[in-house]
This record gives sequence, structure tokens and C-alpha cells, in this order.
Amino acid sequence: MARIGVFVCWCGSNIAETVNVSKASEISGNIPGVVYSVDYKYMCSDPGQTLLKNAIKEHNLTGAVVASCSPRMHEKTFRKAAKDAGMNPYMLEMANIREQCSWVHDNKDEGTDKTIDLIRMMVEKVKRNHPLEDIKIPVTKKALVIGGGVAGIQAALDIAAGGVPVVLVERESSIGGKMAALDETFPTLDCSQCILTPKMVEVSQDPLIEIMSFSEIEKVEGYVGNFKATIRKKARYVDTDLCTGCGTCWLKCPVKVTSEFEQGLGKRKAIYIPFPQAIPSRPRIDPENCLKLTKDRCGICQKVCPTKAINYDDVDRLVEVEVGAIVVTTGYKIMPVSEFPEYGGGRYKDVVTALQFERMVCASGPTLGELQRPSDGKLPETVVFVKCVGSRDPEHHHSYCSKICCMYVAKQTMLYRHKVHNGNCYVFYIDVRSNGKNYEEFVRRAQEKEGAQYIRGRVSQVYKDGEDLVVEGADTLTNSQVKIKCDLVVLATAMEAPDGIKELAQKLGISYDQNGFLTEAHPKLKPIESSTAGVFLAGCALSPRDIPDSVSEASGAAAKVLGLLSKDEMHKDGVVAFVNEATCVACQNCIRVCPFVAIQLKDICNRKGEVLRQVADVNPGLCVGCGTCTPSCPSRSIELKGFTDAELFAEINALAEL
Amino acid sequence: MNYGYYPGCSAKSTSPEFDASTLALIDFLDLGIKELKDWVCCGASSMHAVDKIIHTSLSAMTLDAANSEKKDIMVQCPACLAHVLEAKEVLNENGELAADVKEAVGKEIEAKMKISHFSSILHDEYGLDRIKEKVTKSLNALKVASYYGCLIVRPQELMKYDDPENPMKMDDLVEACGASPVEWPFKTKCCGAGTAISDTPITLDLTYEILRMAKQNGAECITVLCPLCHNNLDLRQKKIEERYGEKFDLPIIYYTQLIGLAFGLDPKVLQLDRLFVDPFPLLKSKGIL
Amino acid sequence: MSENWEPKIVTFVCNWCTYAGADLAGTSRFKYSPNIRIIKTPCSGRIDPMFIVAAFEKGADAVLISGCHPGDCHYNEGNYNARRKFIMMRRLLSELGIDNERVIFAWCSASEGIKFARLVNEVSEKIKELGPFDEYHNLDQEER
Amino acid sequence: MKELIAKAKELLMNKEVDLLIGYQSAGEKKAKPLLIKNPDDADKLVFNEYCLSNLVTYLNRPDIKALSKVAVVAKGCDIRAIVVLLSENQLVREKIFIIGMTCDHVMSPDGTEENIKCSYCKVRNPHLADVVIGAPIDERISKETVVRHEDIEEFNKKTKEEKWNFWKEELSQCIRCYACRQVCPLCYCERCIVDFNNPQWIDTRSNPRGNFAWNIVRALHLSGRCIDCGECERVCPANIPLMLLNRSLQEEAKDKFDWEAGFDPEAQPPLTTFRKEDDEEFIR
Repeated sequence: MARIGVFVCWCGSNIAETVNVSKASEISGNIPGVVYSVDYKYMCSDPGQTLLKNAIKEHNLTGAVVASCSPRMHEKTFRKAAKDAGMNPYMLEMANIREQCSWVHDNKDEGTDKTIDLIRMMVEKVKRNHPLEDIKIPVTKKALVIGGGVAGIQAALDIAAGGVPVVLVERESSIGGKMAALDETFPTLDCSQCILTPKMVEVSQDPLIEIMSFSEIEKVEGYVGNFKATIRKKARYVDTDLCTGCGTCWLKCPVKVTSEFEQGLGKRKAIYIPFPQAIPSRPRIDPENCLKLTKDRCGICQKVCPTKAINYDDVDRLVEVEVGAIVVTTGYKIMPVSEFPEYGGGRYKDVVTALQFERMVCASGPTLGELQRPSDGKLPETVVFVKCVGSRDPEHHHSYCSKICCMYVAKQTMLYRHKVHNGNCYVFYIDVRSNGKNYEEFVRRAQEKEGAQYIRGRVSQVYKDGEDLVVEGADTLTNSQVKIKCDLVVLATAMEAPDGIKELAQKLGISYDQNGFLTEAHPKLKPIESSTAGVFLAGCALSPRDIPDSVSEASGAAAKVLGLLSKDEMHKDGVVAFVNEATCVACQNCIRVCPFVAIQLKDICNRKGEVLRQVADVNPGLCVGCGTCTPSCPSRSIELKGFTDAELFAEINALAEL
Repeated sequence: MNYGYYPGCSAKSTSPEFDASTLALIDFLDLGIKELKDWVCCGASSMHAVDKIIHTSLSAMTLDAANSEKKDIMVQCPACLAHVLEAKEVLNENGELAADVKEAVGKEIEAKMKISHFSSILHDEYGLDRIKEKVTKSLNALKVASYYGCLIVRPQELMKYDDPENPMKMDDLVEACGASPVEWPFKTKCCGAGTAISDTPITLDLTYEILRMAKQNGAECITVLCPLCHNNLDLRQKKIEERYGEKFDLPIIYYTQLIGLAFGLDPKVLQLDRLFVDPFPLLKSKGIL
Repeated sequence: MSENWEPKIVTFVCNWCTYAGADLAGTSRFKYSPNIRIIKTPCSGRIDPMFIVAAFEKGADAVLISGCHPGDCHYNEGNYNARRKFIMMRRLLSELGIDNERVIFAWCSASEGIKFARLVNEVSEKIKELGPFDEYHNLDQEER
Repeated sequence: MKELIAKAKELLMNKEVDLLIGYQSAGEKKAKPLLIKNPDDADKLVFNEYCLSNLVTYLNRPDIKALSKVAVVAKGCDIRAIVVLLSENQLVREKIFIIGMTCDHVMSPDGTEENIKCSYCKVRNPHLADVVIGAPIDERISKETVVRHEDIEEFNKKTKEEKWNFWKEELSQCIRCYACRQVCPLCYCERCIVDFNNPQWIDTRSNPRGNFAWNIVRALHLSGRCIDCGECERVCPANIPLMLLNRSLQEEAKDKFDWEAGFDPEAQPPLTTFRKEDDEEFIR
């Protein structure tokens, strides 16, 4: 038999003014199943809570209804008090007689009647409530970071700093990402490699971080706290354990090919490290260009290798790692100039991307920092920068703003003018967006002190007139057409989601937007969480952003990971779905509607292991308790604990007695 | 192929050679395309700016002319093409303007017919391979700059002609006839036809640039598909040469004339003699004539 | 109909948006008609169309159902799933001759306290106009 | 018919199937189901315009599900039920052998005229079958045609009071025999919601209130799934026009979700998915 206590709160005069609390308490006492009822000035106060606790013990209550403020305010408070008194916390419900009664009604009789109804509804619900237990999920105290750019590096370092081991997976042969290719960074003009490479070294030396470079995610199974990731370690043809990174092999390799890291402006060998500060500083063989692997000739690298680290028979290997949380920091790619034939992209060598320009001015770049235009090596006397190329252009390319171009173009004008003091540099822009710390000042400096000439308008065409490139565009401030002869055109092409991101997202069960950028669980309040519990996001994988934003998000994601993995078991609310296996017919409706992929089919087998039939099976670790599954079930074989049909019907039924 | 030919007013006034060479190709290729009986002037270049209803009604009447012969419409002049396409869109969207137009024309007009430029018909429907087969007199690597003008590719949503930044249809056609198309950046630059009367120097500036760029990129002649472009480049070439002190001597030849030559048609029939910049010395020097 | 008859309106809301919106109406002291009773569910996706039938059976004169606006769902898509169920239920009720004005669907966010209060008042006024849902309630008396 | 019998014999003889479900004659202008295991019984098989019943219903029976392979004689309209059952994980495709019958029309249950459902049939030629028997038949309408039902249009001219009174009268006849549920090829739950008693959703007595609730839940559970076989209405001893509700919801599914059940086993059933741009004009 239910033994329920009802506790009516005055909330000072907040409730008592519009509700006759003593009458409400008295009448509630007559509801079948209620063995104790009382009204009290402040139920949430210490004495109020003590009153609740004592009543639970003295009257041996099986359930309780606190009629007071919104459960959003104090449900936790009262459930904790009930738990302290030895009652299952889920056996306590609140009737919201303040926000949804006394504060919105004037008439005391009506308020009192409604209060009694609300109490009656909750009493009927509590009668049908079941004690629930929190869900406990064991966690693997290890994290996986996917993507070894600056965001991934930061996330790995921060997680490791919290004492949790990290596997950092990078698909290129070195970590470092795009930032490693930059010359100097805005708004301070400090050298990118000077600030990034120490972090890369730190990662490589941290005993808690395992770098898996030249590796990709093959498969991810499991759920929050308990993921199992299969990682494909692509054939490198170099044993990274034996190799010391001495460099003899790539010095002797006779094959020269275009360097991806140098954005096509420089050369590398067929056995190579992408850049001198690469981490790990172990080369890989490019099997498409290696003479040994393509034509079974040469073999020089193997001959010269002092540690016998070259293995031409290397193959891809799959390794499995078990982790409790995943951080995705897969970054971006930039649109190639060939997407813009109207700007001569792909046709004229001297139309380059901003990333190519970085390499052209970088002291470690292919020209060792000597600015030469690609076609003939001439020093460009006039340079035109074009912003919003592919960005903010919904008719042709992307509607979004790539966010960082305004700043790096300002930076590049300065880098240019520092190299060519009398050079002319023009910038075509739509707006200048410089909303970061010291950003506006930086742009002003480029415009006012460093001689960049900003023209507000779009470029219509870039063409070659004799030896010159001609940029035609509009100056919308003077309402005129402009035509600029120049030597070099730099296109600030849009940032795009990188190749393979959709496949990765599908493996992880996370969503991506129409542009291929990963989607956050909530744009404001969960900006670095994915829709899948335990998978966090940071950096440009989400959308274009700059280095400080990427780094802070990475630290944020690391904090989330550390929070998640701080205990041996995760605890979550007991409000989860459960299946009546006796009546489930496995029609899959619940599986199809579940937004969290928390339900799967399960085989019911006999003793011999033969499959008799299938039923739906809820993974309580993934279930978030939304209950969308329940109405989808025709035989009502899946229900939500805490909001069962019986419980909700009891509330509806209570109305019949009104 | 079930087209009726909508020549437009230029073909009947300033550019009879365009008309004549078009008809010659239709005849030679046995396309069975005949001029629509009741086509109406599209009202270019002023009516669209003066009165939307009259402007749309004019083209709607041409659509009606096609309907009464149960034909799709083949157009040569890009302005005509733009305006009949626009009228078709207006009628199909069936908004307020469509109601006004129907009232002005005095009847319901179905706008379900296909509307295509002749170069698209040759390129996409007749096909380059079949054109190649018909070539009897190769254009012998004649360096041709295809100049499309501004109108045929813009606005892209309406015209749906070709890549608006770098159209290739005429290049492909003349290449099929043995010529060497010149890659150059001014294929769709404006020739300034709109200001030719009101502010001629602007037009001359623009046209000069086009001629200069074609020449710089090695063109021996320019081929066009718009009668107004043709006027500006051909008729005014001498004036431009005088004004800028630069000799071009670039024949401006309709693409239909060039293709006709490759098919071995009589230059008289193609009315090559009507061109202001004499093409014969060039054609002879290349062994085409 | 007795003179001081008040309609009974049963309201099913989701926890994250509309329940919070109703709370906001309270903290903002927006007054509304006292004849509604709110039943909280985690998400509008949990609201079964059969709740409507149950409420009518138990004497409700109208049912109000409210969840998060599209795109705002705490669970991302519960309200979208719910919307499809409601579309079907509405058509079915209308085929049966049940006045669709007695079944009201709304989106009401946690910030729309004023919308919630107005909604309740509008529905309450409307149902007062329509009178008690005797047709359904009287089905009880017609046992064979 | 010869072809059907020959195929049936072949299947049973070669033990390709354990059981074959088809039709046999039940007197003049009548046919009834025939379940055979012995090839010799195949001679009893018939197929004609009186073969009304949807034999797919039998495939849900636990004893039949337990067999390793079953052949079923099915018209295009019946196959639509198989498609729904496949998409809802109720059948294993490999365990059924579909003998698809081309079919111009069947007769109305009273045998006097062409069945109304055949006038807008889109699957005269079976769309999912292991073997098709019968000459191909010209489809009268294309798959793209949006079907409109005159009876529903007519019914919707009624005022809501008239509708209410209509259904009150009709549903008061319901004796809760559940023949509609029994015959429906898509009602396969092992425990029907009407038999659920905690809470009791639906009054199990045959009273107007319970009858309303039962018929509402039945129509809802079929919404987006009903394949329009009309069996429920055919077997109803009280002659309640149940298809009026089912067809209304079919139209709604077509209008709002562009959905017709029973054509594509891979498609997501409409009430287990959504589009962000779904209609919400009715939501305040």
C-alpha cells in the first residue's frame, strides 16, 4: 500500500497569499493513499527539509509530493532530502503551485481548488512511480583525439596534463596541421613555427600521449565512456621505431616531386618529411613516386639507412584502442584557385591562394623567404589581394563567411610591405571584420601605417594583358570601376570542410551541416559537444575560426573529457527507456525515431544459441530519456522510466475526479 | 527538332548576312526550320525600361505565334532570346504581370515550348560530331576569337546558355570546323551597345579593348553571335583604329558564316561581302577560299 | 450549461521549453485563466495522440499540446516526430467530427512566458464559447 | 491457372517451400484460402476475380513463421502488405516465395461489381515477386498519380455535427469482435494495445466510448501503413465503413508526407521520420 506524504509550502506569502494552504493540506490528507499532510512556511529551508525527512521516517512514507515552486527550482533539493531520509528520490514529485498557480491567478478560491487538483494529480502519479536507480556506466580512462593540428595538439596536451592518456591520430605524416605552414600570425606577427613547434615537441615528449601519424580512423564502436576505435596505420615503408630521423635517406633520394606542404610551390623527395620540424621526425615513402615501389629500381634509401629502418614490404595495419571520450579536431581545407577561372585561377601561375602566399614569404618556404612570383621569379611590385573568394557568395559557392581572411589578408599586406617597402598593395573587400582582441587595431595599422590600400567592392575578372595581370573590379565607395595592373594576385579563398569529414562523422554517429562542417549539440550552450555523448568537437572542424578560438575550444573540449573521465563510473539520471521483451515484436519504430541511436535490435536465443526472435534493446548509457520511442510503439513495449503510460495516465485520470 | 525561326528585327535590317547565313545552314543541314509567320519585335533595346507590360506582351505575342504553329522557338539574337525567355517565365509564374499581359494580348498564352539559341541547337542537338562530318572545306587552323558578348550568358538563371564566365559553344563549333579557337579573357565583356548612340566614346573604349585583347591573344578574326556586337566591332572598327591610332584589321564574322564556309557554301550566299572589314584577304591567305 | 461552468483544459507540455515558458509566465506574474492543468513530459515526442482521447474520456473540454519550436528541441528532433503524429491525429479527429478547435497545438519556448499566458487565455475563451464537450462526455451514458 | 498449379507443384515437389498459401474455389463466384503442403493438392488452386482475401495475413502466424520457407499467392495489392512487413522487420525476404499474380481487378465482396479499390490500383503487375504468373496488364494509372477518393470528398462535405452523428451511429454497432484486427495483414503485435491494462488505454467493453477509442487507435496505428486492401471492412460483421478512416489517413500521408505505403521496402515509414519543412500551419 502506498503511504504518501503531502507537503504544502507557503513560500512565505508567495503561495499563501493566493492559496489557502492549510485547506489544501487538509483536503490533500483525504486523498486515498495519503497518510500525512502538512503545510509549512518555507519547505526549501533547512527546517522545511528536516520536516520532510522526519515525516518520511516517522510515517514510513513510500512516496512524497511537495507542493511548492517549480521542480526546475527545487526538485533536486527535495529529492536529495528524500534520499537522505532513506526514500528513493524518484518517489518524490513536486506539484508546481507557485509559478503555475499562485503567481498567475488572483482568486484565492480558484487558486486553492487548482492547488488541490495539482496535488491530487501528483499523488496519483507517485502511487504509480517506481523507485529508479541512477545509471552507472564504467568508463575507460583514455581519450582519442582525431586530427593533429593546433587544436588537436592543444586538446591532447590538456587532457594529458589532467593525467589521462591520449591517442592523437593524424592522417598526414606529421602533426602540426595548417598552422605549421603559416609564416607569421595575426595580430602579433609572431612566427607561427616559433609558437607551434615547441608544442609539437611537447606532445611528442609527453609520456601520456601516443601519436599515431599517417593513420586514419577505420571504425568506431561503443558509446560514451566505452568506445572502441579501430585505427588504420597506413603503410609508411619506414619503421618508425628503428628510424632516428637522421635524414640520410631523403638527402640521397633521387626523385623530386611537388611538395603538398609547400602548396605546390616547392619540391620534396619520394622519401620525405613534409617540413624540417615534422613530428614525428620520421620520413615516409610516397609509394606513387618511389622508384623502388613503382619500378623496382633504385633502393638507395634502404642502402644508405644506417638503422635498417626501410621496409619496402610494409602494409597497412589496423590497431584497436579503447577510449572513454573522443575529440574531433579535423580542421579544414581551403578552396583551390582552380575553382575560380574568372579570377584566372588555374590559368595564371601568378594567381595564388593565401596559403601559397604564406609559403612564398616564409623564411622556411621554397624560396627561403625571398618573395618571387611563381611564373618567372620576379619580385612583385604590385600585389592585389581579393577577399571573400568563395565565401559570402551563396549564388556560386558558400554563403558563410570564412572568418579569418580579413585578418590574415591584413597580415599578408604587412608581410608584403615588409619585404617590398615601395610595393603597392591593394585589397578588395566586402566588409572588414576584425572583431577580436587587438584585431581592429591591427587592420588599422595595415591600412594607415603600412600602406595597404583597401577598395570596397568585388572583383569581376582577372586577366592577363601582356605580361601584366589586370584586376577589374568595382569600388563601391566612389561608385566607380577600377582596373589595377599587378604582378601577383592573392585570392583569400574560402575555408571548406576537409575531405573525408562526412565519412568520419558517419563512423562517429555525429552530424554535419550542409557545408560539411560538424554540428554542435547546441549552438550556444553546447558549442563543443556533438550530438553523440562522449564525442567533443573543436576548431575548424565546426566552422571557420582562428587560432585562438581553436585553441580555446580545444582546451574546453579537454576539460569536458577530463570531467567525463574523472570518475570510475559515470552516473546519469535513471529516466531512461526500457523494453518489455515479452511483447516487443521488433518492428524497429523506436529504433528509427530515436535521435540518439540508443536502441538496437537484440537477438533472443535459446540455450543452443539459436536465434528465436529479435527485440529492441535500449543502451541506457546512450538513452537521454526523451521518450520519443514510446508513442511510436504500437504494442507499447517500450516505455520511459519516470514517465510511463501508467504514471501519465494517472495524472489524466486524476482529472476525472475534479 | 521542331523549331520555328525567330530572326528578330536586326536580321531583317542591319544584319541580313546573319539571316542569310542562318538560313543557308538550316537548308544545308536540312533542319526543316522555317521562319515563324507572326513573330513580333521584342522591343529591345528600350521597351523593357519603358513599360513592363508592353515589353512582355511583345514577346508573349511571339510565343503565341509559335503556339499557333505548334513550334518550339529557335532564336539568333541574344536580346530576342532574353526577352522571349523572360516572357515565358512571367507567363509560367502566372503572377500579376502575367494577368496584365494576357489582358493586353487579349488571350491566354501557354508557355510550354522550348526556346533555344541556334548555336545551342547546333552544339547540343545536332551535335559536333555530325558537324565535323559535314565539313568539306576545313578552316585550316584559322585563329578565331569567339566573342559571345554580354547578353547570351547573363543572367545565367534565365539564359542557361553556357558557363557565364567562360562559354565554349562557339569555340567548340568553329573548332569542329577546323579552326583553332583562341583562349582569351574577353569572351563575355560588354561591347557597349547600350551607349552606342547616347555616348559613343564609351562604346568605342569598350570595343577597342575587345579588339586589342583579341589581337594580343593571337586572333586573326573574331566570330560573333550577336548583331549588335557585330555592328560595334565591324562597322566601327575603322573609327576605332583612327581614334586609338592602332591597326587591327580583324574581320568580324558571324559564326554561321564561318560554319557555312567550312561546309563549302558560297561566300555570296553567306553574304561575306557585306562585312565592313574585308574578310577575303585573310580567308584567301589561309587557303579557305 | 450551468452559469459558473468553467472549461477543463488539459495541457501536455515538454519539460524544456513550454514547461519553462509556463514557469516564466509565473515569475513574470502574467495572469491567466485558472482552468488549465499542466502535465509535464520530457519532450513533445513523448506525447501520445491517445492522451487526447484519454483526456476527453476523463472530462476534458479541450486539450492543449505544446513543445519547443522547430530547431529548439532539447533532444534535437522529438518535436519533429511529434508534429507528424499530430498531423495524422488532427485529420483523424476531423474525420470523426471532433472539433479541431478543442485540440490545440502550439510551440512555446522557455522565453515565451507571455505567449503561454495569452495562449491559455485565448484557448480558455474559445472553449467557453464552444461550451462543454458534452458529445464526447455523454458517450459514457450511452452504454448498450 | 495451369501455370500457377504447375509452379505450385514444382515448389512443393522440390521441397523449395514447406507450405503454399493460395486460393481455392468456394462455390460459384467465391474463393477461399487454401493452405497446402502436398503437391497433389495443388490441383485445387484457383485464381480469379473472386480471390479477394489478402493471404499475406497468414504470414504473420507464428506457426507459419516457424516454417523454413513459405510460398504465397499474391496480387500486387497484397504484395504491398509484404513490403510493409519487410520494412517493419516482420518477414525475412528469403523465407517467403512470392507468386505474384497479374490482376486486372477483383470483384466487390458481394460479387456484383468491380471492387472500388481496383479503379485506382497502381500494381496490376506485381512489383515484388519471385515469379510472376499471368500476362502483363496495362496499368490504368501511373505511380505518380495522386489518388482522390470520391467517397471521402463526399463525406467531407458533411458538417462536423453530421460527421460526429454518423460515426456515433456507425461505431455504436461495433461489437468489438476484433475481426478487423485479426484479418489485417499489418496487425501483427503479439499483445494488442487494447489488451494492455496498465494503464487501460481503451475500455474493452462494447460501449460507445470504448468503441471510439478502439477505432481511433486502430486507424492511428495503421496511419502511413495501411495498404488499402479493405479486408477490415470486408470482414466487419457490423458493416462499419472502416476504410473511410483508413483512406482519409492515406490521403493525408500522401498530401503531407508524399507517402504511399507498400511500394518501397527500403523507405523510412513516414511516422518514424520527418522533414524539417513538414506542415505546421496548424501549430500556434
